[in-house]
Amino acid sequence: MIDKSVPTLKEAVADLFDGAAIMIGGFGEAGVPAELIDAVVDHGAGDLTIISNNAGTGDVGIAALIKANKVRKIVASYPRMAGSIYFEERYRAGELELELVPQGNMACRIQAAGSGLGAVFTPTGYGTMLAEGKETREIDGKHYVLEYPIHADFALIKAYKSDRWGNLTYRKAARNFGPIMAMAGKKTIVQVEEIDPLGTIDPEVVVTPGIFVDRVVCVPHKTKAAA
Amino acid sequence: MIDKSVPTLKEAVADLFDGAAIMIGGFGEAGVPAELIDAVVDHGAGDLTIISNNAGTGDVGIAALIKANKVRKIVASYPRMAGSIYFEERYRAGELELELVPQGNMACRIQAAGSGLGAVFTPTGYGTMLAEGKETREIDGKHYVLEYPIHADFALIKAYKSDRWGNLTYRKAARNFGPIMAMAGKKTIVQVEEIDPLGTIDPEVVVTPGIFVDRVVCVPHKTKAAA
Amino acid sequence: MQRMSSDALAARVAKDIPEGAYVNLGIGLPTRIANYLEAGGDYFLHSENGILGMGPTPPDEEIDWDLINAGKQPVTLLAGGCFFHHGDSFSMMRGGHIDICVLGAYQVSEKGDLANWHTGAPDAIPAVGGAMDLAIGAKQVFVMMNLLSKSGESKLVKECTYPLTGLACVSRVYSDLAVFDLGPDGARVTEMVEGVTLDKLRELTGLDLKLAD
Amino acid sequence: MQRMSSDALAARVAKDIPEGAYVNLGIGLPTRIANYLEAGGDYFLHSENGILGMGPTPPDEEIDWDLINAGKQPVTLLAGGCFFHHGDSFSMMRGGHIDICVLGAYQVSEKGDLANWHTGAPDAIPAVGGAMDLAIGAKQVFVMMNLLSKSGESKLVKECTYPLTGLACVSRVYSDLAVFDLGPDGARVTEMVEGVTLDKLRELTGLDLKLAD
Repeated sequence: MIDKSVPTLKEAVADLFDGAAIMIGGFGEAGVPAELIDAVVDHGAGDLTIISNNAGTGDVGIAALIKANKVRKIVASYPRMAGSIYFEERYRAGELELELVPQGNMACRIQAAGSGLGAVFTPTGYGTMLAEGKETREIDGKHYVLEYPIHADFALIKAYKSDRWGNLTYRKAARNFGPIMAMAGKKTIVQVEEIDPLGTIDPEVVVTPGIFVDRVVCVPHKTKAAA
Repeated sequence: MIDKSVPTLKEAVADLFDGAAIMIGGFGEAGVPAELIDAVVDHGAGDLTIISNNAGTGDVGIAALIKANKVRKIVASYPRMAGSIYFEERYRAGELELELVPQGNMACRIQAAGSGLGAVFTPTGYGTMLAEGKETREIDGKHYVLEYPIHADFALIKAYKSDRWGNLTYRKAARNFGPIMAMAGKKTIVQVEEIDPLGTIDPEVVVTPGIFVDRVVCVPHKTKAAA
Repeated sequence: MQRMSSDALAARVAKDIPEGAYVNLGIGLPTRIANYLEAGGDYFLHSENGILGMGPTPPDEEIDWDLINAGKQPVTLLAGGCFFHHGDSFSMMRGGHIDICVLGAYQVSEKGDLANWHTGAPDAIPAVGGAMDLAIGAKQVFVMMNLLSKSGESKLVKECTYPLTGLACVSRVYSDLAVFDLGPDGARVTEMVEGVTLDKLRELTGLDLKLAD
Repeated sequence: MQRMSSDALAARVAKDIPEGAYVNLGIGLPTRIANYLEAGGDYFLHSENGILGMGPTPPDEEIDWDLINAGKQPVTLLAGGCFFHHGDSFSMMRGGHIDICVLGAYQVSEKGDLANWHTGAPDAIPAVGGAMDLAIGAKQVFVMMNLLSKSGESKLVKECTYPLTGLACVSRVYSDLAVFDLGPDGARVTEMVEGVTLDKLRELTGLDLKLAD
């Protein structure tokens, strides 16, 4: 019997290692696997490359990783949000490398990694400083930039429901980067609100098939106060 | 009020034209929009390029289009099935051009068209006769072939349920090429078994968002005798 | 010379958005356009974080932090709306499926180049988000802005001096003083606020503006 | 010299598929392997037309023509199975998510080149299906075949003469006479059917075969 669920957050991230590249899902706070990130902080692995749309705010999540000096490089489209103090501080001090990627190129480079493509010609960013030094090509009268896959050793994502085979559904706009990062991570680790018996998730509504999922840990939903 | 449903198959395909490139969904017989293809035959447009995994069998579907001499070119991965007599006949007579594409390259070229990518480097087919004359590149020690998007003037697909905004769900393995062709067709025309009131399809389970759908026509399910 | 208020400008842009359009309204002022779309009409608002059919801001007690827009503000979903992942969402943009995108700008060139993501300040921490994807993907990209910056310089320019977001991507600028169609031949004025003249606009922008036919 | 039957060969391949593996069984003989996977174990069968968790053939009265495998035969879905579109399905293959793929072959070279889609006959109507995607995508590609063709020629060869499906993609060949590991240094024999010798295999194949360590 295959059961991808693990009982604790600690076990879920046990095989992280120094120097790992880690994708972290979420857009703003929706879909951020907050408890898994806490477990990464507790684990203590350092010299990390973090691939995530945002770079965290305040003292929690990715910001806590940065504060603890565990992050060498960030690949993001929008690292700077109100309250991204630790990111700003380390970046200005030259202690944190930033690869700034247009959000849609980030999405399609993650998809290229998950889909086994070697590179893609995308129109986004052509003629801008984010394409400087990159190969370009005119195809059918339109200009494109060659972009390479973003691979990761781990993908940490938050979903809604799972079963023991790792089939996932998501909740509203918390879906965002989850499904594509699940496909791109060499190991994909998921926190879910519920783990349901096999066969109770309708096969038509599975968003991420279990083939893309290595480990699932249940973190029940906490009601969040309105900001 | 926007209502993408049209009352008849004839109206659904009214704007086809000679020389059009048409994607047709389906794998084997699952997901083949049979009644829409009949409507294409009735419409009479010719000199067509058909992009479809198979080339039809017997006297129906794509085979009927070929029999009626309406097809100039087929883009397919597996045109030859038992009973593909008209395809074989016209192909051998040199009256039908065939572009043979590995099935996964067909899928990712259709996705590239729907996603606005200019070209992709795919590993499939490298070193084979289906990559002859194509640009290749070694990336991180692996060999890739450069493949271009497959665009289409129309995509004809079969789905299960729709609403008046064109949101679609599919049924089992009849999903196959439907969602990706819907994204690639300049005009996407869908036959569905039911058109349900807006809001009755759970927003989490929509497989093809209505943005990819131009017209929907209801063709109730006929019970099919086992073959 | 009377300037249009932001709300009047939002209402003006809304007039050019037909029912049935798939529309992405950029973060900031453009989101206000939603308030002026014809009541009862079917308009499809897209948010790049994976929503089609976005509805208005919910009352406080119905806020769901899993249902936010690209500006990270709580929104609602209309009946007939749906969710999808970031890959599909940006395919909608890059693939030309969005009819109209309305963005703010630091500068727009008369040929339609857009600068709206980076002030060019050497110590600025860069953040681009979906700006470049939105700029190049929609069938039509509209910019909504005040014609002059706070310091009085024209934001409609011959060539952008700020870092570019996209090349030749903006088709129309709705400003507080006039509406401009942009293209390879430069900017053409299609509407002016009462009291504004072509000469005045030429003076303010320093451009060889023409009236649209 | 005793040859393994197709069923015995299917059972032999099944022994090397661990529980929990994501497996694509090619059209034809390889589909028979499913019958020999350990009963009660969780094996994930993938079908490139958009199914994971494929179950056995249904009884006639439960046939659903919307639920077919890549060979267009009716199948069932296990509890925990799911459906997805062709894009995602081939991403599973091309992206290296399938652990094992078992294919038939016309020829396999000692370095692992595969020829299984085209006989090379000049008047043949070509059809490739998913063969090339399967050949290059899975973590391990196994070939299951009789060692000799009907006319008695070895199908394990120095260089394929039939049109290739993929280069250096096959890691192991399960044949009716022996099992071979393939790689840049050529083919190594890991198992032989009773009564078969290394010399006999060398004679049949014309290859400088070695025994595995």
